[in-house]
Amino acid sequence: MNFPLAVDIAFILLALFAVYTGWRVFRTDSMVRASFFLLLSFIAVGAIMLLLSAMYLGVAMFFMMGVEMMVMALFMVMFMMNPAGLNPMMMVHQHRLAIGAGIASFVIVAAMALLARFPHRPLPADLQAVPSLGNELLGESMLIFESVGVVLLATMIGVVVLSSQRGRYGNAGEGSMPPGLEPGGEPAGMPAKDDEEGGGHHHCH
Amino acid sequence: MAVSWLARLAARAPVPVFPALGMRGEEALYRLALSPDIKRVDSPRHASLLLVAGGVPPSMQQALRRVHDQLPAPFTTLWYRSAPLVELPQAAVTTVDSLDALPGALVESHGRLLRNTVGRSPRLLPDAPPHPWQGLGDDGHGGEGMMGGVPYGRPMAMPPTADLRDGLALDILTFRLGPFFPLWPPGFEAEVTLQGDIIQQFSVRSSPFPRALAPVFHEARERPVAIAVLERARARHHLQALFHALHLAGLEDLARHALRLADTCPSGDIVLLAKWFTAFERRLRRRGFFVLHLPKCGALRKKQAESQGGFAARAAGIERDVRAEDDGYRRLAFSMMTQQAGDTRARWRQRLAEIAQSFDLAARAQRDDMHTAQTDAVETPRGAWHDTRPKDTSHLLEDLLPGLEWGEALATLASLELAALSPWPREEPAETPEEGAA
Amino acid sequence: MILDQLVWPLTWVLAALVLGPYLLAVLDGLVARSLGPTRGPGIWLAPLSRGAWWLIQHTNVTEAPDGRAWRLAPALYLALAAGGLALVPWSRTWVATDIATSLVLWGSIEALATVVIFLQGWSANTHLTLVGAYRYVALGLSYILISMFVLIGVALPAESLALTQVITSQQELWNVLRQPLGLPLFLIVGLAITFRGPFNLADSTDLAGGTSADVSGAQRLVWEFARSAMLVAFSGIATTAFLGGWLGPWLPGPLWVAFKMLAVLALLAWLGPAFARITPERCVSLMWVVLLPLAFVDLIWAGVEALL
Amino acid sequence: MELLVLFVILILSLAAGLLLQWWPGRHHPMPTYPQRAPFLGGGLPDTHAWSRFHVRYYPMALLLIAFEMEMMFMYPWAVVYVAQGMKAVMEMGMFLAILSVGILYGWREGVFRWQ
Amino acid sequence: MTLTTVLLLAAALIGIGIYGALSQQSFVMLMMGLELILNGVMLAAVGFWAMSGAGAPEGQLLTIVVMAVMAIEMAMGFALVVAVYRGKQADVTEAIADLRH
Repeated sequence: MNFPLAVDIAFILLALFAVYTGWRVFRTDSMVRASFFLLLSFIAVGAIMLLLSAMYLGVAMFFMMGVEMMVMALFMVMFMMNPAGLNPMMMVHQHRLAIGAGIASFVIVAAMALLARFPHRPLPADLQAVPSLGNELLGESMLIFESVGVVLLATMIGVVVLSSQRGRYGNAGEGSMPPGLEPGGEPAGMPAKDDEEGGGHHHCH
Repeated sequence: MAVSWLARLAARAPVPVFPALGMRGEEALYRLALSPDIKRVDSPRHASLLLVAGGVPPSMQQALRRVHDQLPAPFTTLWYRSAPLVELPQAAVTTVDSLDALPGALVESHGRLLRNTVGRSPRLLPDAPPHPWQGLGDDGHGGEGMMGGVPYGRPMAMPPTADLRDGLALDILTFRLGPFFPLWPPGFEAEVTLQGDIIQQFSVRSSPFPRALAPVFHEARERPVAIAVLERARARHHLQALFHALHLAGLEDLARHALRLADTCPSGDIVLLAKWFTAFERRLRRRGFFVLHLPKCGALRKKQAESQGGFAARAAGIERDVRAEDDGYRRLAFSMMTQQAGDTRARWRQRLAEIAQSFDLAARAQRDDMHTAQTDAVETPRGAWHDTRPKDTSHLLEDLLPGLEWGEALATLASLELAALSPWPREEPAETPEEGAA
Repeated sequence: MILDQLVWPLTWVLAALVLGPYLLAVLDGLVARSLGPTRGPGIWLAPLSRGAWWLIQHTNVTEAPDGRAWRLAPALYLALAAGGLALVPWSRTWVATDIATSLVLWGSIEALATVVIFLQGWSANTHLTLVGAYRYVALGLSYILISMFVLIGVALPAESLALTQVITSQQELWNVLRQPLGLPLFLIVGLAITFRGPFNLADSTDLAGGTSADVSGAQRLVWEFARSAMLVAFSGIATTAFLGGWLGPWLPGPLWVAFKMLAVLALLAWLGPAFARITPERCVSLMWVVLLPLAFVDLIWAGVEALL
Repeated sequence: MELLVLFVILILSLAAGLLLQWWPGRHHPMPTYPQRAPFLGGGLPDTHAWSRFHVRYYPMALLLIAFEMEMMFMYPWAVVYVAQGMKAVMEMGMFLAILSVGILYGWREGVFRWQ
Repeated sequence: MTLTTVLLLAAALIGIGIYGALSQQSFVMLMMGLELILNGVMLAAVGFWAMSGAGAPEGQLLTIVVMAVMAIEMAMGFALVVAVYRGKQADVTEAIADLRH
């Protein structure tokens, strides 16, 4: 970074923005706004990471959080009463305790930051952040990738098992049907079945 | 002045017109679609002109006022064979009675609107929220509790009911759509309940306006008519229906092409027409009308298909066609075509096949100057017309559409012809069908 | 220094941001003319006169919109498009934003575009726009993976996530030939990110304009402009990733980039209206079950090719 | 410096987008309530459109998050792919196999259908 | 921009996150609080990596793992919400607690 002053200004602005949007998450009635305020907070933090020369992590923050907060917004709207905040609402409990805990944790972490002495060891000038991360990930034994792969598969299956309807509600029979002999074809070896709930309603393939 | 050059520039753009179709307003729509100066838009928000084509019954005038008020300023109105709303000032009203003058009048109105020499249409309805409300909360909300009250003048979405598909019961949205929704048959109005984008309930509130057919179908009930003329009229009817479906599918150029074919139908060289149509159909398939767009759903049940009649019944495998009983057609070796699936895709396959068949029949009938033999029944594009005209069957939708995704539902609707048959033939202004025009 | 590193890149990126969508509109006009008769003010003036009409028309407001988000959405979409354009290298030295992970940054722009398009439809608080918004998210969440796999494919031989490196790695052979599946898949992403043609799930006819159904006037102008600008930015990335960017004989690099971008734009302008709109359900299945495995194949191909 | 340029470009285009929307309409009056009603072809809604919208592809959205996570690991992998050689190839094979299993499983369970 | 200021920002984010996670009744809002906490943690990790760790790859690794944890938490959390809602049509944390008893 050749312009320390510009970096400082950018950092201060982004930091204020991150804190403000983070705070607004819990102060807005609209769930969509809340999700996207959180996204803005993440983006600001990602930008700060870029300033800290974590080129990959900062950008990864953008695309990971862009998708995650989009999905977050979908689910928030799906499952919250009054999702757009058309009526004012305050859905909190143990409010004072929460404020206290929030302030306390801030003070503790801040005190640690202010009081502790950390060694000053800046990034080496020739460090290539992304390849070093890649090499570290692959490592000697590919342990990380192996475990990530397993966790990933578990997540995928868990998500599908939990969220799809698994044959409990008539139409859910779709979920337990064998796939077609050809893509989009009729399920193999299954008789045509009527669904109880849907009456005469049809599903398209 | 800065605005004036902007206005002059804007006046040269294709005119964005929102057509509100009344009774027998379709011709105006077809004319607009083929006019290169006009851009027909689907939402009044995108239009500078409100074109009211055809008569609007008194029961729909309030809806017309609502659509009228939804055009953003500046805009003006144009009335084609329709009586303007009485409260509109004369300056903001242009009436046109001739189809040929319509595109010109629209362009003219648009230009004058931008030059400020025509009255801008005023608002007709009182400026009040749909429900009286007062802001209560910090941001001017008006609700009570979580879900009560009428914040900003409307109630909150309905509490959950059962869901047709996956058993997650979330909020439903109920609204009345029509009668000027551009993707519905003119005059059709329905109350739709959505959960997500799946239709949960569908109830018809007003049937579509009766559809007028070419005079030849009416003549066929009185005396033998030339089969060539009859089949040309049939093909034309289906091609015009295809225009709507292709517009819905986003294939604008093919939609216009279908209309141009339809316009050539009454008098064009039948052999050429058949050839053009084959090429057109091939393009239709190649460009994904079936594979990408048409859903394999909206299948009619046996009984529904029977009550619906016509191509929809034949698409569901019911072999019923009055033409098969007519001696004139028999001599042409008319053979009935059917499809089995009975769904939206099958209906369009059937219709396209019937158009091709119509061209084929017309070509052969024209060569030998064949006439129909029976007059007590005629197969209209809408179905068999025996003693009574085919009736309105839009109530079918109440059973057909629930459970369908929005786009699938609209494609299904576009594949059906539900309106009753009008007792009066449609006027054929300029072109009189000439036999043997080839 | 400031002039060199700040003002000059700004100038050319903003010039591309203004000129690109205009040229795309002209190309669209040409495609429309080839498909049927059009009249009006002529191919060069038509986009301007359309824009002038949008400036004159009043901007619509709905009953209880999320006003700020609604106005922000088109502007943010434009900003994302501009960000995408800033990543495009015009020559070895003409790169506005040359960071080590510009390829990933483009991926994030795609992800954030979904958010912005959703916001546009959601904020109006009207029924048809809402359905359009949700429908687009189904598409947006599907195409992003394809795009990422395809772009990782071009990063393999480059051994870098920087777009400039991606171009230098194409010195011998452009990626469009080296990874034949890449560009076709990526073009689909381009149609999807700007919801054109078969992937117009957001602003579709069956919703009377979808997310734009209740938008008029200047807001619509910005929206449509941003949509075109995004396609221009996309064509820049496609040029960089697959068509060798500035590489080419005789002409200076930036001209090559401009020509290649125009070629990609023309291809997309022609592809867009050529196909019927796909139904949302079929679209999601197509993306995940057909195109995503194809993207896997592309990645494997790229991987094997890079090691050979 | 590159980031500064990007930042300035983003801000400028954002500002231009907002200005372009605000400037022409700064003197326009607030539209009337009937104009502001949602366009429904002349019909009226019962309620606000904002609701607990039943997203029909929610399992797909969740599956995507899992995939997305995996993409995050793949970008750094792509950079060292050629350098690492065989090991990276094996890694890619494993990941793609897992993803394919995930897609197949999801497809079998009807995840990509409209629920 | 020093390590201290970065950590202060992280502390603020963590504080807000803890407030949110504790105060919000609804399960999904609670998840937002958690995400905000993790946001602060990631920032702190990157700060250490850049300014105190001399670019040791573990710093980046930690961040990326936290991000993955976040994604898994979210995916599983929402899947759980769907499952619970389907069973009980409720979304508040209390309801989930009830189910466990």
